[in-house]
Amino acid sequence: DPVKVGMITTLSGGGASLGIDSRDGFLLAVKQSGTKDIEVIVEDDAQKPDLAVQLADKLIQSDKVDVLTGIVWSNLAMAVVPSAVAQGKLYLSTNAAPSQLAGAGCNANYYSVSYQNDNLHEAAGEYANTAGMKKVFIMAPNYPAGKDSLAGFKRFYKGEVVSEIYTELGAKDYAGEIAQIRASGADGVFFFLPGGMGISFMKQYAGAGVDVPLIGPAFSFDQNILQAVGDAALGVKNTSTWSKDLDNQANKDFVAAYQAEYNRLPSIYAAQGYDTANLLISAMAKAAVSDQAGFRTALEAANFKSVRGKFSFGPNHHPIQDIYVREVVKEGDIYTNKIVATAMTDHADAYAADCKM
Amino acid sequence: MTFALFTEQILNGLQLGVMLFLMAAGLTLIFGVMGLINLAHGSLFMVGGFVCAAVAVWSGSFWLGLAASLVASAAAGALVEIAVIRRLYDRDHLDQVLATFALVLMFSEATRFVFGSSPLYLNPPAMLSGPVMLPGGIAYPAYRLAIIVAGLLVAGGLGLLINRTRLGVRIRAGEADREMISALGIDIRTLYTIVFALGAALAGFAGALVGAIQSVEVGMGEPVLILAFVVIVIGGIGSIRGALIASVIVGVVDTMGRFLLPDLLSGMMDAASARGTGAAIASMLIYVLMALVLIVKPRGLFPAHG
Amino acid sequence: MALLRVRNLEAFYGASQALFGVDLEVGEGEVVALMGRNGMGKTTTIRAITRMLRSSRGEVRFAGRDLAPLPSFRAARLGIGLVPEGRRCFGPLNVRENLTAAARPGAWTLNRVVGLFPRLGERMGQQALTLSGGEQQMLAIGRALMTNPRLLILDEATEGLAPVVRREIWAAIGELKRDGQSILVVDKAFRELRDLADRCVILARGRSEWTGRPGDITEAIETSLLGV
Amino acid sequence: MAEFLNERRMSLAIALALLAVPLMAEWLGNSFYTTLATRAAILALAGVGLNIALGSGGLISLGHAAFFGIGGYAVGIIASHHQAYEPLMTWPLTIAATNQMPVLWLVAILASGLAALMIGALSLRTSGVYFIMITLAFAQMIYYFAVSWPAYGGQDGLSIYVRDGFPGLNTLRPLDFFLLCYAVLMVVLALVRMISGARFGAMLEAVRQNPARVAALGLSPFRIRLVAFVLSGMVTGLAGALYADLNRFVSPSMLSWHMSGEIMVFVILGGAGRLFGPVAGACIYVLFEHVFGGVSDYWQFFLGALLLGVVLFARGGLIGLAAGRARHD
Amino acid sequence: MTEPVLSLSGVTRSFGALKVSDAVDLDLRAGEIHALIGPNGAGKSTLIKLISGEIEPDAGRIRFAGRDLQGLDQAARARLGLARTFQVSSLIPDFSVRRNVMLAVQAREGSGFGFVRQVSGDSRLGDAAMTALGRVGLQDRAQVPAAELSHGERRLLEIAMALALRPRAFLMDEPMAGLGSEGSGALIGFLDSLRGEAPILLVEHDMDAVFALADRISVLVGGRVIAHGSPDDIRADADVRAAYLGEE
Ligand SMILES: Nc1ncnc2c1ncn2[C@@H]1O[C@H](COP(=O)(O)OP(=O)(O)OP(=O)(O)O)[C@@H](O)[C@H]1O
Ligand SMILES: Nc1ncnc2c1ncn2[C@@H]1O[C@H](COP(=O)(O)OP(=O)(O)OP(=O)(O)O)[C@@H](O)[C@H]1O
Ligand SMILES: [Mg+2]
Ligand SMILES: [Mg+2]
Repeated sequence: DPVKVGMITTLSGGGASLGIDSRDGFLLAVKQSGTKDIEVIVEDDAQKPDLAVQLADKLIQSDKVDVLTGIVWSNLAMAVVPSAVAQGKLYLSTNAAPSQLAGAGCNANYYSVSYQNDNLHEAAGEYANTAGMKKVFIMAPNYPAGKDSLAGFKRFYKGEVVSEIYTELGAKDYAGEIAQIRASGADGVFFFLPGGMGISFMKQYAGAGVDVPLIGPAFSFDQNILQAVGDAALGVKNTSTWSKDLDNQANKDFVAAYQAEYNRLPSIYAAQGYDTANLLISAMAKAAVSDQAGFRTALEAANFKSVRGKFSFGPNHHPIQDIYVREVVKEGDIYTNKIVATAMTDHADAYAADCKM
Repeated sequence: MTFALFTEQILNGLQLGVMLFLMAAGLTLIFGVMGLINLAHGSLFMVGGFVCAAVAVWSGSFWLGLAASLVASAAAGALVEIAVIRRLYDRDHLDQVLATFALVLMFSEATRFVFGSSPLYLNPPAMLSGPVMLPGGIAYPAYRLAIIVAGLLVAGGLGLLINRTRLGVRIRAGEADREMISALGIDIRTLYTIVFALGAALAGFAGALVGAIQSVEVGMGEPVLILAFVVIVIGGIGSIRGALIASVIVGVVDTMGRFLLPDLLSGMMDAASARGTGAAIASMLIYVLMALVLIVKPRGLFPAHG
Repeated sequence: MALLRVRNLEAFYGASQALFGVDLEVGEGEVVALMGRNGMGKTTTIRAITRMLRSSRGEVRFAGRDLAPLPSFRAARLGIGLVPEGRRCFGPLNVRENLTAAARPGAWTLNRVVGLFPRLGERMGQQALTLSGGEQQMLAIGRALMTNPRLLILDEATEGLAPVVRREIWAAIGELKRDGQSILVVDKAFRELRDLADRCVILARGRSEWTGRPGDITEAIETSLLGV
Repeated sequence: MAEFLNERRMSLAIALALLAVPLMAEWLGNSFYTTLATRAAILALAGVGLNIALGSGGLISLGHAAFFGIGGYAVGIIASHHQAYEPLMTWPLTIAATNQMPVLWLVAILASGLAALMIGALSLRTSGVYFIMITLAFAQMIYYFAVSWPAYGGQDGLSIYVRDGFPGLNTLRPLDFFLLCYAVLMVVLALVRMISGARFGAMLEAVRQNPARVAALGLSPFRIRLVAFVLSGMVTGLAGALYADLNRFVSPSMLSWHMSGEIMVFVILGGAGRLFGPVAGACIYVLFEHVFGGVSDYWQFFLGALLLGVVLFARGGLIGLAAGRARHD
Repeated sequence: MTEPVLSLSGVTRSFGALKVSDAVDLDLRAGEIHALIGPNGAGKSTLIKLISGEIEPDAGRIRFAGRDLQGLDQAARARLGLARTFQVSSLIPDFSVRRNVMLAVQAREGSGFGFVRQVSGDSRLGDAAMTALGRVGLQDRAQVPAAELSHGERRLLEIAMALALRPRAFLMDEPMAGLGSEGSGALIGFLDSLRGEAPILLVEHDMDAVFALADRISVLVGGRVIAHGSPDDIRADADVRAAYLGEE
């Protein structure tokens, strides 16, 4: 029988490009599969948690969907996911995977098809070791994901943290922080500043003439963002589970098909959306969605061709996968990323042990 | 902490203050003269940012963008004044708040419609990119320095305009009794349109200047608007001088608070929670400052009348 | 031809009608007194002439121009100088700024106004809202003169003034009359008006009930129309 | 027309319509409309709160989101403790958390009342435009505090996994929860009506029109306004508490200035100073959002246009438009 | 002799360099009308503001009803029984005439904070209001909104509100201002009858009224009391003629 999917994602506001990519990746996979058995209802949460909650209510109560997906931001996920899974709906995450849902708060109906939030930061910490950084300056916005990111970085980083700064969420002006970096004597800077924050930071950083190398998670190095940052981003390293130059057939096909369909390069959000849809389709082939236990087993098997190459779920329904280091380069007129190293292989997350499913 | 770091942070505070002044000056002028509270002032800031970014990208020249943003925001201001604001002068503040809130919604959505949801980015002009060396071995971004200078010049010019010119006297007379100045032969309608456009141009100017160091996006004016309110409350409504002094105080207190508080607190609690708590308190600091000013001087530091 | 000519003027506050037909003329160099009891429509007539009150009907011509379609600032620029009821000085402005805000070139200059009211000269830098009532009244007259009007309109210009000052102001108005200034004056001071005015128009219930020379006002008219 | 559509009849019609929608929806088996009606009732309550300060007292508070959010957070925080089986405090005495709405409401009302007392005491020293800006700024201060205070979720907000309970009701059922919110709304409306007809209401109305006169009569406008402001904050705080349970989630967005603006919009769309104005306004708002939000991404543009139209051409809001001018004799 | 109801001693107030009240001594006794006259800018209104509490003196004492007023705000002074009428009428415009006076009755009872009992059903408030309106002859206009009253009627309503407060003293700043001769004639008659109720400190430029009403007159010039006495004394005083009345 057909599966009704409710996709709540961000299609307007500053973070719209992330949601648009997630949606387009997801819909591309559905289209490629040719199945008539999936009906996707897409709703825009405008990156507002209360709006997301209302949309979830509507999708569950009025549209009576089976599966929810699509949320980009952790705080929106925390607003929607716990009550959705408590009502017996499946939730497949295309992006956000906060630690609360990976450890004690894990749920049989909840699957992260992206990464556990800390993963990329952990990989950055590991990479800082390999790159020989002895003293780093680390900063993130003052909100739970920001705290997790610095904790994740420190979990694997072995050198000295000379300064740890929490900036205001949504801040656009980093003059103060840059002054502190300049004065700190660090030989590396780790920053987690998603969205517009990262762009403002990198531009101002370049303008201030400080030359300490930067490293961060993939979020600030999206295809769209890089064009806006321009030269200021060149040479900056970032950690990611995916890159368009990843060498496997599924990925090559995906990149080509995505470009053909939408006339732009895919981003990590598109890749994860694409994988999520393929996971769902793979499970539908094995069980009916009404058969909850069977459907869950089918999902856990993760028997689909991931654009990330190998992909499997840990016991807490979070992925086990490789994490890469990319560098920002210029190809012709386009700023883009190139894989330069593998930071971690078969990496799981730090919370699985606490999950009693 | 080094002297250079401290000085750099003070300059950062000053730059933030100057920026706030450009917003607050327009707001306080419009309020002072027309008795109008204009929530849509932030939208004019946004218009300035967007037009500057769009024209700069199209023409390749920041300066052309800056000029265009001045023209566009002044024109948008004049248009809004003629179409809507004019009907609000004799209304109470509630109607003004609501009508201009409605304008905020409309401006935001219209901008989203025209420019899309993604932020635009604008780079400072080449001649001002990179740092300059100041005496004492302090490297400071040239563009930020330019903002400080430009803001102070505008402040001086505005003060002269209001206090020393006949236009300024008429503006203030209209503020006191609109019907009467009109009965004495002054075309108050046109005068108001001019003042409103002038305030809008100041906001647009600020938006364009800031756009080049931050991103230009829908809703960018609102946080600045609210900070400008704080500035006006501290400085005293209708006073350009009050707005300038309060802007600088707010800019410096905000910057230094964010910079120093986490360190100060780490003497009292463990480092990690000191960072979080320090940042939390720093973000409230200027509001606390405002509350203190209110307790001591309910009409602000430099009340314009009486 | 009359400088100001009002025919069959009607005026409204919202739905309620305040004037029902006022006729009035002021010739060049003439002083006309507009009289009547409280609430009979004197101020309303003046507000309609100066176009501060725009909901009105009937003919208002000044120097041959129809004022009806004009906004108040245009009427003022044709040469109408108003000293309004309640003074309405620009409170936050100082005395000098009050006088110059709307000044237009002509015979009346700052110096000449200070010559008329020396008290204002002493208070040049003081904010108008801190002036006493009498000082404000002088300021309001000075302010109107500074626009060099062809017609000066005074609405209750001596209200709330000390007897000496009142006398000074009447003297000043007399001086203006001798200089050939056209004046339309509203006041409660019946005796002074009678000495000054060339002609009187008496309003009752929003209508001009009686027009004539002050000497012709009979005791019957006084009791029935003026309540003296 | 005006005779038929007098204010009292309109109020009754609005109250009945709001009740009828969820009953119909349940009958048709689409409980989403029940949720929408619940949302309308709760937002109306927030507006009723603001209307005490704004409509009756002339206090243009652009910071009522503060009370709405504080009410919400009171519920969210206690619920999060209850979920984690942590006591609210352990010293000097142990207070266990609860999930019973009556207790939560009381806490929400007290907390928002206290906040209103402090904000009011400071901001009522001023008036007019200062008051608008200061209430806005204080709300913004609380907003930033909520965003950056790490203990209770910061920017991410707090989830209430299971809706809090009310004795004798199954609040998880949309209709039960609706009826509860509706009953609260009606009780508060009755109280507001009583107060506005009493001496305090007369005095507040007088203070709005001419504070100097009231002071000269020997009564302190400050105190009268402060009491009104606190009452107003309490009612809006209660609405926040219900809203938290409706969404099973609280976040700083409840405290944002857009929220303040929207609460004000409910009051104005319906008609400021009218008992049922905020109810009408909130219903229109929710309806508008539901209908146009689905059709256009830019629905807020049309909301803005509607609001502008009401402000410029329909003073007295939609109730005023239909029922004519309010009188105080 | 009993203590005066209101007494000022050495009251001084400056604005910047300008001494607007200069060591003013003044008193108001039971049953009298005490007129305060003086040129424009002499400081009469300032004195009224100092007494009513709108502004504070720099030095000097103000005693009223046996207590020192220092530190009490306007509302507190009003509660003690100081009723001020405003030079520009100050009413609750949307309230009917009757509701305006009911408000004053309510204020006299000190009850701003009744939350339950409905005002409209409170006949005691209504009756007290109608009594006060009856005394000034406004009972026929009771249902009219205050905004629609004529100038003269507003003045009367002001006085009715003051009456409803049952004050121990009236402070009146130019009550005749703007009234025609007819209106002021009527008001003079009324104030005359009021003096038995509570004494009046009357600031007025209308000399007909002052000489018709006042038991005593104080003349203020440049913030100082330059003369004080019965109407006849004042009329004859050469200084007063020069500074204020002018030559007849
Ligand atoms: N703003 C207003 N709204 C409604 N009615 C008004 C308004 N102003 C004046 N009126 C009414 O218009 C009529 C004429 O008033 P107007 O002020 O012209 O009288 P006036 O002759 O100048 O009286 P006064 O001698 O008291 O100044 C009065 O009945 C008055 O009540
Ligand atoms: N706030 C102030 N600042 C400066 N000067 C002031 C202030 N208030 C009043 N004055 C001055 O004090 C003097 C007395 O003013 P006041 O209003 O008491 O006079 P008055 O006797 O009531 O005069 P009038 O009869 O004209 O109403 C005036 O010269 C006035 O300019
Ligand atoms: Mg008049
Ligand atoms: Mg006076």
